[in-house]
Amino acid sequence: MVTLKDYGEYKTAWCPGCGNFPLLRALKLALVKKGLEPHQILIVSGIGQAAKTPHYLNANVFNGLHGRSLPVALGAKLANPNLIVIAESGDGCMYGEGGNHFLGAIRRNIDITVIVHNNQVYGLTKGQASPTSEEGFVTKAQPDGVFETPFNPLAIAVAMHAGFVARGFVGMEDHLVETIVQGIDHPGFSLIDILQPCVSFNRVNTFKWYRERCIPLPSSYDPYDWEKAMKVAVQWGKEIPIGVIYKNDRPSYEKHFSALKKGPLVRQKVDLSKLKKIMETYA
Amino acid sequence: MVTLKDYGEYKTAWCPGCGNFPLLRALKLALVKKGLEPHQILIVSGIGQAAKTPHYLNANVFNGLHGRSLPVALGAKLANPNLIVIAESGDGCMYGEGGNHFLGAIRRNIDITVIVHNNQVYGLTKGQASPTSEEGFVTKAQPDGVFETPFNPLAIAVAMHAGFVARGFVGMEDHLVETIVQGIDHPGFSLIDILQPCVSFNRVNTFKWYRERCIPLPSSYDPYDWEKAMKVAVQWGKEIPIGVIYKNDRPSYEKHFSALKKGPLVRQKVDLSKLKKIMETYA
Amino acid sequence: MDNRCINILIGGEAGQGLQTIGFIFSKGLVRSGYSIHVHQTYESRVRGGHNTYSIRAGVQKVLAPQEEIDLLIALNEETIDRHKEDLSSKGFIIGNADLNRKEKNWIGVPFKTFGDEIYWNTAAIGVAGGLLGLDRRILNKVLGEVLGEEKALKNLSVLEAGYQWLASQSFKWDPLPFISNPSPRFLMNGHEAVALGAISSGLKFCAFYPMSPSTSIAQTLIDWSREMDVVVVQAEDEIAAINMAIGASYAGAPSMVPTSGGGFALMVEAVSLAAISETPVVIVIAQRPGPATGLATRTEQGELLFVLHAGHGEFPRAIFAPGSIEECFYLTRKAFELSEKYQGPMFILTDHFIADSYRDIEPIPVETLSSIRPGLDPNEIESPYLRYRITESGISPRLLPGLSKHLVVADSHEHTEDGHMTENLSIRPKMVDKRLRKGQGLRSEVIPPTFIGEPESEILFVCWGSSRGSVEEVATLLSSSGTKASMLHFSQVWPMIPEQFLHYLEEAKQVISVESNATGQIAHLIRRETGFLIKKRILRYDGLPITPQYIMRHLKER
Amino acid sequence: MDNRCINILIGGEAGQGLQTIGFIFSKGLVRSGYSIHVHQTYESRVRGGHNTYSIRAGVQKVLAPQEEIDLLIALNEETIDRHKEDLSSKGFIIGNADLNRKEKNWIGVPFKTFGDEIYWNTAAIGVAGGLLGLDRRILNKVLGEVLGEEKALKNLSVLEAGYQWLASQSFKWDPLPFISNPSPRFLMNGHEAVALGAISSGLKFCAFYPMSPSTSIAQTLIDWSREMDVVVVQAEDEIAAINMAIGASYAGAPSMVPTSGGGFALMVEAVSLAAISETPVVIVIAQRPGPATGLATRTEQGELLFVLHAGHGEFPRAIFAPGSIEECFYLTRKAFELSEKYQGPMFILTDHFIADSYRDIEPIPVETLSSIRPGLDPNEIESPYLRYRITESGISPRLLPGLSKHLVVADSHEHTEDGHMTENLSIRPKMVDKRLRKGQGLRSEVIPPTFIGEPESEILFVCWGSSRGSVEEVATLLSSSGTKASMLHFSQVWPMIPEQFLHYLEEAKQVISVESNATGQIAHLIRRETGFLIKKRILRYDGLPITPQYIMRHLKER
Ligand SMILES: Cc1ncc(C[n+]2csc(CCOP(=O)(O)OP(=O)(O)O)c2C)c(N)n1
Ligand SMILES: Cc1ncc(C[n+]2csc(CCOP(=O)(O)OP(=O)(O)O)c2C)c(N)n1
Ligand code: SF4
Ligand code: SF4
Ligand SMILES: [Mg+2]
Ligand SMILES: [Mg+2]
Repeated sequence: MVTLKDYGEYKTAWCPGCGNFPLLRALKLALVKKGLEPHQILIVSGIGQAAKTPHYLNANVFNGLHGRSLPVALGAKLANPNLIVIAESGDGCMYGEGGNHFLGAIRRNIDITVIVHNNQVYGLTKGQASPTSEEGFVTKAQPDGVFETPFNPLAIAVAMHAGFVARGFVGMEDHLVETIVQGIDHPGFSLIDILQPCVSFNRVNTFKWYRERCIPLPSSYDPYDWEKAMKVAVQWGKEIPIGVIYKNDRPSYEKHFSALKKGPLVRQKVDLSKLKKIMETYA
Repeated sequence: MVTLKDYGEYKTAWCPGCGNFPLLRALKLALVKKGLEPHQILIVSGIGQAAKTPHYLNANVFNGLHGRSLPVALGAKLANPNLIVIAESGDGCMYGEGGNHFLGAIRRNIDITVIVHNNQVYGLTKGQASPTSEEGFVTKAQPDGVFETPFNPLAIAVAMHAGFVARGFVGMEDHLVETIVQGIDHPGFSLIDILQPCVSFNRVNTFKWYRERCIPLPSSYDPYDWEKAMKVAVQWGKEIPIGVIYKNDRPSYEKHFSALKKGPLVRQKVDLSKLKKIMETYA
Repeated sequence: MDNRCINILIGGEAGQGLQTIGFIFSKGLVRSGYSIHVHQTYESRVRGGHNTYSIRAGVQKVLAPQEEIDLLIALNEETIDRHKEDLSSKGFIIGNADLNRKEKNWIGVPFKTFGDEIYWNTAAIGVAGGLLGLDRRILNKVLGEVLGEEKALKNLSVLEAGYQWLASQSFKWDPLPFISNPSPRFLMNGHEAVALGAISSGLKFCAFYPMSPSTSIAQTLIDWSREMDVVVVQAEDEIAAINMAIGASYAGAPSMVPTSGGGFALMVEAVSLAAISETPVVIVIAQRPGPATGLATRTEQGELLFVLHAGHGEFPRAIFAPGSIEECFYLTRKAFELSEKYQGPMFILTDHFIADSYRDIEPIPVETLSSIRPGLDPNEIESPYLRYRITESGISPRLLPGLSKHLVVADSHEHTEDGHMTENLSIRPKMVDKRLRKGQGLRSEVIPPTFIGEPESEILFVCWGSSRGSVEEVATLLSSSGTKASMLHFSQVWPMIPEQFLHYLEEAKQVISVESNATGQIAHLIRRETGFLIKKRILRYDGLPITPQYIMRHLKER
Repeated sequence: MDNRCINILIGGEAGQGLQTIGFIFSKGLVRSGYSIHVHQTYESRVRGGHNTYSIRAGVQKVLAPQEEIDLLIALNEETIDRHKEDLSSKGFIIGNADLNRKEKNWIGVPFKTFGDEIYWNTAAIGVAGGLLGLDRRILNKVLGEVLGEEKALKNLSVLEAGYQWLASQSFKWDPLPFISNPSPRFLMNGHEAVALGAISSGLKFCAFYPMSPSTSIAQTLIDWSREMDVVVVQAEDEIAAINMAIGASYAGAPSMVPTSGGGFALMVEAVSLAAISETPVVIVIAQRPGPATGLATRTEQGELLFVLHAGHGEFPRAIFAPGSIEECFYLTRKAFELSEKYQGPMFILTDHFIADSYRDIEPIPVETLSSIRPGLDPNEIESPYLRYRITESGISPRLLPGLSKHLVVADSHEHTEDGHMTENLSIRPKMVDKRLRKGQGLRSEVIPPTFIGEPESEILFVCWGSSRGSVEEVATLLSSSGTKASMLHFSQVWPMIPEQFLHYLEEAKQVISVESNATGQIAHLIRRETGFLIKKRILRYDGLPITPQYIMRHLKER
């Protein structure tokens, strides 16, 4: 039986009170709930406060470049589909620097779970606006407030018919754990955008602010209804719906490759006799 | 009076029968219709068959890197908002390599017109699948057909509340000219995704294929209705709506910068007496 | 032995099927026992423009392209106008009779009588085959193999008609000697050899974004991916491509990314990631003229110093620059082996010229080759497992994630031995040193430059990568005409071990570097590594490959 | 003259306000007439960890950081444990009385009696100010200026309390001499100087993506953007940032992009674009230890060769590496001028150390400086206007789009003189040569390395960029103690003109290079450009800057 202990307990470099703490806990709880052992899991992250997460629990880890967790996760999953692959990073990393890979990963529908610590700010670099910062959000680098409309990851993911699209909030542990479990269970690309207060640089979207707004989707909600999902995905303001917003069952990317039908690449030897035949076609 | 002649006539490197020819013509017609002179216009392009377009008419031109037309266009527009800036490239360039800039430009709503030659294939590199290639589309590089769901630029742009979102088809000249004129007129980010058959590498989405499907939106259609626009944007198949799908009137990006309220940067001298005062704050 | 060569240039527009018939004819020549060397030129367009496919053939090993044309096969009139100046005194021009050209060795073929325009190219090689005295059964067979039976059917009769028409004429041609019972050879271009070399060494994953001239590597892998169980992913951009490869390699699939200069420029950050995370990855940079888009379909050797220093931070690497098809195959294998052994990015520099250059090679006995198996046996690892254990060689134990209880932690920060990020500054220099120590291992495995010729020669040519053939030919030529000349060719351009070659430089009367770039990059590098200054440089940077003739012209010039 | 220095280290956690009080105290010292030099260290986190802010102060120009601490201001106990070893024999420790430390020079301050914990830092500098004999009115004033009136109010009384408490004690401190009527000086760090230098030379546009330690350049520009009418855009990524800057510059706004190694790696393709499109752009690479993420908040000089060769294809460039705050200002101006004149990318290498290092400088008379005006007067251009006209200097007429009837066509392909892409191969070498000829102009404007000391010295130290101060201090120190030592400092590292400095190298008995990297990059470069081999190298790559003490230790070692 896997327990929380198996996932370890580490000193972090996060600020006291940061929303990353409950997120880390929820992630561990979800893994325990799934009965997964640390070595079955690979967590790939980018760079940022959020991206430090995999250093704070037991798992296989690839902590790569800012913005590039998704392609690394995809490569690893294709090399060994037996791995449970989680890509984890911040809003800046996933939706800013990594925006193009976000689009690519959704289109492919590869079976990875993407956990985004969305604190609506660049935490590690000390408080510049992030893609999800709200219009008018004032920072040192945006003294006149943000001019751009915020990036709505859920609206884009639903518009692109992503496999699984959900929002969580670190202030609602059980709900978050359940959402992560469902994301891991979903056999395809799963996006979980998690509202995660940054107590140092985001004085607008605080625990309180989110708590007053986050409302779980009712159990009657049908995540397979695309049109409704699209409407839910753009809701933001007085009420922020959380839960699984959209879902479909298209086959995941790695299922398409003939090479993978024989098992993970990592176990396959090169068939040199076949190659010999191929070489002969060059004669 | 500006006439078609002012825009010149050049030898191209395109294949005979390519959909780029009518597109180029429609663009010139739109510029003439607007009464714009070549030197008032800046066309920024990336790399690809589509991206060669600015070499084939008279205008200021910045032909940059594959995928990077949008940031160049943005920089130029901010330096001199008097320029009519058009970013022009192919589907691979704008939605593939340039995907992240596409998201960024929509969020900023800068006043440029983006013309995408969407032939659903990589033309210049000889026929690999592009982001807009349909699922199952077979190419030399995708012998088992495309596994990804296609990138729907309109759905994403509408989902993101882009300023102006339209689709055109090179086979309907008047409609296309009118759409481009409206795009240029719109004071904000305007996306015009143009269906442009590639006669050499796309044997599926041919002139005939598009002609049988493209249906102009009725004049009663209200492009300000986001919910309806979202539904129209995802329509693809038997009927492909063309025209202005969505539109809103939020202020364009360059309006926010205090420096630009005094006119284009390119005309502004450095005020060294002000700088002297600033330097003194370091004493 | 007969050391004559003939040089055949087929010219026409993109879309006229030049490459297909050029390839068929090349294969016919090789099957007939001749050694060949192909050089292609084309423009950055899909239809129209002016393309060429040159085949130089001979009895002895053909090393290089040749400028003078012995047989010009003109699929359009422009070809004649562009190339007739290069025709040798006894050279022929094959073209459409209707053009009614007045050149003295004009072979006007009544193509119209053979069929539709799309078959004229086949007719032309029929005529050429007849002229060269090629066994028509060989060409017939190749045609069938290349075009597929159905398509071949109509073409076969046209080919035959070409042969027959030629037979009815009385053009005098001094054919290459007939070769009886030729031993089988492979016909392969540089990028096919890279791709097949990669597969043979264990490649399981490739991610790419299309870019000339690198695409053909990915395409070759795709062509054989189902048979060889290789996963090839067309990525959203080059940054994704290399990060995917790094991810796949981390998880145990030997990986490669083929690209060109502009695409590689986008990969530079990830090169640095491969270095610090100590993840094997093989990167092929197929060079073309820059800066930026430059000349997309031409050749250059302009990225040596760029690739040598690409990536922020300091770490060891190896860079190969194959000068022959065989080297394309074997050095790719070597790159994979070093990449796995030393756990980091390794590089191969090809270029447009060698990428497309079909040549005949000795069959490669792939079944005798070894292939790499990534990672160590987890059972032989002591606990706690330390991914970045500090060792004398700098090589740390690499395990693959998910295959045992050991957790594999890879990191882009400076890290402790267990892979977790650290800000402990006393660890930093130890880790830097550990990574740099792998460079010593790499230095001990360097393939020395190839020296051909006699020591203490009048002229020593120094070259690297694809220009080898032309330089070797010139050196041989000069030597046989009384000027002692030799060649020093670097097929591995980094690390550079002065002891392996400095004496050659010092012994030669004159050293001349020969490179397809404008600044003399290998000369710079040799200066830096040895102090030896190469003063005379023959450089070419108009987008065409270095030819023996180009070298000879520039030798004379001063 | 009194050449004593005192070194004050303030230590504590991120979030304890170290930087604020450090800055206030620095400013107080400068206003009091002392020369200062600040060195900061911090971790890659926002709260917690261990940070330091060191101020070295003296009467004469202070050049470098110092390892020995004369006054340790401990905002937490960890600071004492970490740094007490470095305390000089007469050094003091200021800390919270409750810690009850037993060190001999312990100044236990009853902070609790002064107010809440958030004020303890201010109290500490009150005590320190008293100890150093600083005029409290100066610190009061600075406090008000820095914190703003409201916030200052409470702090002022705490500061006062600190002073008073100290006065009531009897610690013996040998203060720096009092300076009457000090002349005004600026207190500025390296990145502020870069930003202000850029504005003074005409910068109108900056695009950036946040990355330590480069962000402070963009931040300084943002801070003054409204006053100085500068547009600063936070881009979606670094690729966007540099392409935006290129677009803005093409259209007439002098542009800059600040970044660090990893961000710059992503810009490499666009560097090549700036080169072939001949668009001015200034790129600042604020170095930090790599590879990849490395140590995000530490210092290194690891990108010299990377930046020198970044970009595919061949083109000229200039690279500056300021060694002082003044050089940060003036060399940035120079980079802008060259960039505009030679129409291409120019580079500035800073690093974490100099970025954050506040120092006092002579006031800069900005009102006397010139600023660049991009482009030529369209009325003086003959028709047809050729953007890439081939000229002797290689410099072509640059016009700005939209300001006249002339059409400005810029292109990333190889192009004809009018800017349109071409596949005419005879144009190619002419355009390559034209671009490379601009390199000759750049060579004619190179700032020679600074030589300090006497020729024919025992030891000649070679260095570049931010390590200048420490090297200069060591050279002076050695000379004054009998070993003739001198320094050769490159503030422009490329192009390198051997005639400017080779004789210094040849004349010295021993040449030692001093660099903050592991492989000795400037030594490599000198070897390549001059053939001169620097055998002894003092290298540091643990993330901390080179200090005079570090050099001395390594001199002795062998
Ligand atoms: C290529 C590159 N650019 C920039 C950075 C600097 N950087 C590190 S983290 C970060 C932003 C972090 O924001 P986010 O992803 O939202 O994570 P958070 O810290 O808020 O959790 C940036 C810009 C980098 N490491 N690499
Ligand atoms: C960085 C980089 N990667 C790849 C390429 C090669 N390349 C040139 S055009 C092109 C695709 C063109 O497709 P698209 O943008 O759809 O234009 P089309 O040719 O179809 O009009 C690619 C991949 C390049 N020039 N630069
Ligand atoms: S800066 Fe914000 S996100 Fe980062 S650790 Fe601190 S509170 Fe958390
Ligand atoms: S390849 Fe396709 S898109 Fe390109 S010119 Fe030819 S037909 Fe047009
Ligand atoms: Mg964030
Ligand atoms: Mg296309």
